[in-house]
Amino acid sequence: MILKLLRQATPYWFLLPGLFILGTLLSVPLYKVIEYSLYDNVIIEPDPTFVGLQNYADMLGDSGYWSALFNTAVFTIGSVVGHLLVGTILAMLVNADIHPKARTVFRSLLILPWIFTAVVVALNWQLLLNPFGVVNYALQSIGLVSEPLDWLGDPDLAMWSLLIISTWRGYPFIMVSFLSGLQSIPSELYEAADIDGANFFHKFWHVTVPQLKPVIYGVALLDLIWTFQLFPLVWLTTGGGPGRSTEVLSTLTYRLAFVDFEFSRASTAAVTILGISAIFTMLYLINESRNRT
Amino acid sequence: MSGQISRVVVSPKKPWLREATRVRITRVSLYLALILAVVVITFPVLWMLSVSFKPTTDTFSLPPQLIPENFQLDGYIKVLQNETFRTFIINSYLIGLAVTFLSLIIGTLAAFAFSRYRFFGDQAAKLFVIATQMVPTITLLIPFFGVIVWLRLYDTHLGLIVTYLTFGLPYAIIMMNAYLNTIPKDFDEAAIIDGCSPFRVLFSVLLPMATPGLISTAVYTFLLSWNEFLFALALTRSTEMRTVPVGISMLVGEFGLKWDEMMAFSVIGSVPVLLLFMFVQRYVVSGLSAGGVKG
Amino acid sequence: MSNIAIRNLVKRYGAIQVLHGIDIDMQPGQFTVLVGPSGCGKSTTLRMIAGLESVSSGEIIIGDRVVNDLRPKDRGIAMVFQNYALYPAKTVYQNMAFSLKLARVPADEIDKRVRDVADILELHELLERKPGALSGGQRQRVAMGRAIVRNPEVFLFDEPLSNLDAKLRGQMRAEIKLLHQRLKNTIVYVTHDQVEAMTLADQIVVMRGGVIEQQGTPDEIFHDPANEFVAGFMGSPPMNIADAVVDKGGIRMGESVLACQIPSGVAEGDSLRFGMRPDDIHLCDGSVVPGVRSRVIVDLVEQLGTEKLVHFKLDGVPVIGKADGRAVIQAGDSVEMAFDTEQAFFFNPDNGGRIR
Amino acid sequence: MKPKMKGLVASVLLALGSSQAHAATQIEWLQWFAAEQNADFYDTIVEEFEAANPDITVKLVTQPFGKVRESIVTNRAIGVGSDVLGLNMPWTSEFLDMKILEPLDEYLARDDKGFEVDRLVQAPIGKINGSTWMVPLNAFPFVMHVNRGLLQKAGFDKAPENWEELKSMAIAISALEDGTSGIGMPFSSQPPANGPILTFLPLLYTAGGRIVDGIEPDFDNPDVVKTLTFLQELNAAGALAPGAASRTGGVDLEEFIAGRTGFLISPAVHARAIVARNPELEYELVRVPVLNKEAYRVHGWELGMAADSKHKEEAWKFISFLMSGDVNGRMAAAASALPGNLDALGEDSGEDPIFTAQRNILENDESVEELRQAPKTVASWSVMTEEIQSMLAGDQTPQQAASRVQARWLELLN
Repeated sequence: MILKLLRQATPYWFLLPGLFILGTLLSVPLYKVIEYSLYDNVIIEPDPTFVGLQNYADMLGDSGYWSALFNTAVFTIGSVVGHLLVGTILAMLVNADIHPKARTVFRSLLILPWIFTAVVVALNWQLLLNPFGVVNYALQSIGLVSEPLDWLGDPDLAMWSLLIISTWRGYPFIMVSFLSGLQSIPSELYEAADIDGANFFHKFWHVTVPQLKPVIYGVALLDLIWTFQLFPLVWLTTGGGPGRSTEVLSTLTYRLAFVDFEFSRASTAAVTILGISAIFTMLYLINESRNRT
Repeated sequence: MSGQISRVVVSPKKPWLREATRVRITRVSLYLALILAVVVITFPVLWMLSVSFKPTTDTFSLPPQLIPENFQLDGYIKVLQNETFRTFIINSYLIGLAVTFLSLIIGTLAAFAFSRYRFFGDQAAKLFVIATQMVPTITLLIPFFGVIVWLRLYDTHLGLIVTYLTFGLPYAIIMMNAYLNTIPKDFDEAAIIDGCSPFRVLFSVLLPMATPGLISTAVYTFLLSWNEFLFALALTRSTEMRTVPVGISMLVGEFGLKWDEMMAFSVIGSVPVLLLFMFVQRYVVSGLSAGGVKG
Repeated sequence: MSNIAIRNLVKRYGAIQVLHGIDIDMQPGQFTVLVGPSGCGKSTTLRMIAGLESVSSGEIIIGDRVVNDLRPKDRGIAMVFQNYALYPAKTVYQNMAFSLKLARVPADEIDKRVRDVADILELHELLERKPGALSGGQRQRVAMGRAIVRNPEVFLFDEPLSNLDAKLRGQMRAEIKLLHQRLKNTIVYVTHDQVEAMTLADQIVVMRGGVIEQQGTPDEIFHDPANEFVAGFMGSPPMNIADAVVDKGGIRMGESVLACQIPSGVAEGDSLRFGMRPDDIHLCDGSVVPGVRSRVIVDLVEQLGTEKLVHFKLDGVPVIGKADGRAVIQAGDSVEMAFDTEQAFFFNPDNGGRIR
Repeated sequence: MKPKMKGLVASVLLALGSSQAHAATQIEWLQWFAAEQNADFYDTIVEEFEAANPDITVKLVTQPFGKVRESIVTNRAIGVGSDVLGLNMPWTSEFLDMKILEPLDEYLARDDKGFEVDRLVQAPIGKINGSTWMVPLNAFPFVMHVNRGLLQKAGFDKAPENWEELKSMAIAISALEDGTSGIGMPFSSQPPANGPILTFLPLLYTAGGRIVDGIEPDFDNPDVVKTLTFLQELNAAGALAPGAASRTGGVDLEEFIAGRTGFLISPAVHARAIVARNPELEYELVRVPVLNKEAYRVHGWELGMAADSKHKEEAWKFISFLMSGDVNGRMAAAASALPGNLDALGEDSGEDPIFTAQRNILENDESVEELRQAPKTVASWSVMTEEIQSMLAGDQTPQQAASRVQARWLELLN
């Protein structure tokens, strides 16, 4: 009987180290953030006042919040689609049957966007996209544009520029994850598809995607959650501007916390990010458990 | 026989190219696509390299120079001669490798539990793991900082290691869980019959098959700690404890930016990462490559 | 070598019960085959013996120990899987040596045993290869070798031949039988193929829906089935079974009446199920054939070589009979078939039970 | 020796030492100054101080400029704040609201300090809420840097002295060739998004305008509107470098150094970088062109003390040391700035026209610093940036921009 109980405890032992680390270090901060959102003047005052849901009411009445939410949706969906699209295509390409040395070189070169810290990425793109930068110079030389475009300063272009930068920066993560996933697909499936007369796209849709599904869902979920609150890249590239045209929830949160020193309102915004992310996650878990049974 | 089965008629169309030619064309177009992708994608990196090799004045010259006219190594010399920068690079690698190693072990253990066992609270545990990623780190910074100080880990390498562990673990768990799920349970059972403890099943039998998953997790966790700036700055105060991103940010001053040094520093710091990746990616090959099971 | 006893074994997954209390006895050295359609609980039973599934209630005894709470490695068993489950990263040698290494057997002993087994299975050429470089039959042999090196009390086989082609399957079947004669271990073998069951088993356990339908020697199972299910499941082509009504001096199906010995306990006018194996329905082609004759129109003839299967209808009911391989017969012929009703079986139409 | 080893050895020595002698008190100095210049110089200064005060050790905590403001707040909240703080004047009113700073009046009244209070640059020590909160480590006036080469090409032989001249010359320079512009206006939202205080405020002050009345925002006044209108005219006339809405202060400086803009309004400290990095530039430093008042915005690096410091005496000793004539002079020189302690200002030999020009401005013009009292300063200049972007994009008039800034600034205060 004791043996049996011990054996039933097995999975908990395996989980213990991970949950212990996450639990000790993050459960208090997570709780604190939620608590802060119910108070006024936290951090800056020793005795903050409890205000209940007032911060939430204020935030929901703030048009700045809603426009940030809208921008976040655009940025997140655009980025995740970009990451998935470019990441998948490149994962397929570098997984193709080419010379192994060439494959190593291609794979390594294609993760380059990932290995530089966000400050450098942001500053470098500012140089590239500057009105006198090399991108405008190239576009003018080949006659695509007549006047230099202010990629990061024109409200109509800034979000698109940001999406390009975000895609550039984020696809290697997807590529590397999928590259690993692709290895678990038995080659027989492709052979069978070949015999059935499938072309490249058929094979992609009917073999690769279904087989990769567990990896795709997990990775896409995390990418979604991270992009949803992606901060350094946006903040360091456009700072939410021009105006507030690229202001997303994470930059709004930062602005509230460290520009305005309104930690309560920042926490409130953060909790809404938590809530929305939790919905994505629930959907993922429901889908996962449905697939399992 | 009652009904008539309609036959799929495959028209014996004559292939317009010989098979060998077709294969060659596919291969060439594959290479062309890859080269095109690499050129487009690495262009910004080339520009960084270019900036690192020229005086800052030329960075802003018109027309832009991709190939430096006044080629110089000043940035590199300054960075290499700077003892502090070397400390930053060593710290970054130490912390990155420690985080990678620990995430792989701890993350894989948890992933194994999620992948191979149904137990009370498994969905809740998974939700918690992912939930830790849902709050913007900026807002977590202050309370997290408090916890680190309380644990007496402020201004230590260990403090940064556990910090990045908390950021990296969820991906490690999710990725390894998904990867382990692709390995048939027959292997576990065979190993159990062979006398493996669950621990042994995981480490001797499943992990060798999961190398690709391990590598993408390793790459992710390493780069996470390699690139992180916010906590690296907040949780350390001594120069000896700091990492490359903090060092780079120091070059962004109140009154200007040391472009050549910054780019040189980024390049120097990143070259070993690239070599490391080149080395490990050879193992991103099919772990299940035929033979383990008959599908 | 151990006996295995299973006592009132029950398996539940939540509210769903998949094994409803089964009892099996296996003698030391006996070759027992669990057979039945998919979902009958045979694999679950095997996996419970192996310790891969927990026991909901009941007992499993190997030797003289109740093994319910023992870990698989402590049960003195070895198992061969349907998918072989060879460790792809290890060589054949390492695959076979793995369990011994885990049991801390000294290295020279391991080497000796692996090489001995490799000799038995003719694997020595392949020892340094990885599973990816083996053919299907070779993988199957390595999987068996991995089990044999452990020299277990009990071998468990989970549909080991189902992934092989027909020819290889026949060959491996013989190898397993020879191996058993040589090693004399107790074997529990799960299959859905009744030919494997008949050829390999000392004892067959026929299962359906989580209960045992019949347990006995192949002869008993084939010639004295306990019920309609067992009768229908064992034998190829399957037994012809149809609804019938007891008539004077025989049974009546539709308009046709077959004279036969009516079992005691049924009265004229009772409904029952009437069954005859194709082997007992034979073409009348001049030679002396026992049985009641009936003229039928042939629907289809299947040439098997030494014999032919003759498909026809008896008052609308499809029936399979047999003819000699050299008999001249084709679809559309009107022929006389002889029904050896001495060999007929009668079943209760309500519960399928045998009426003797 | 590797730095790590050095640290280890040092801490072992420290441990040995402390077991024998009495433990030295450690104070921390959080600043960004050491990141701006050669960090070794700051180590030397600290070593000098420790040699003179063996019972005190100073730990330099260096952060990039962009992070210091939030670190001061964060560290204080966690209870790991530093004792001596490097300060930027615009942060003052926020820090006072949070009670981060220690009033310095009592310390300044003592006799044992190494400097005279009335010889300090006065703006930073002006009282707020009845106290002095910081002392000036150094000071730099905002000036205009001029590319004389471009100016001559455009047909002018002297730098602009008033707005009209600035405008016509900037237009002429922009018209010269592709890629040259009259003047840059760095109004990027990218942090710190402080373009308005770099360029707009210095111009406003020469019109005699202000943006704060006492401690209240006062942005929608006629002087502000006049100055905004001037920016809009420059923009409409094509005198501005393109891409103002994405132009950062850094790019503004670099393009000037690269010889692509005629004028740059920025702190005088940039002079050294400009001359050093592009010696071929025909460079001149002048006062910001004047509308009707010769005034300049003064900026600098300040020092303050944390209210929750446990070692205030030691901290003050260190501040006093940094402010003393000799040390202060060397520190100012290292930062290419003017010293906060005017006793450290050497004689003008007249050999360096850049220095002479700065000194001239410092001595003759009115210095203005109003960001110390301005409430929610950092958030307010983000608002200014956004509204000026919108004005330059043609979406609103200068009057509308001024009113919007005023309204949003007041909103921030609630």
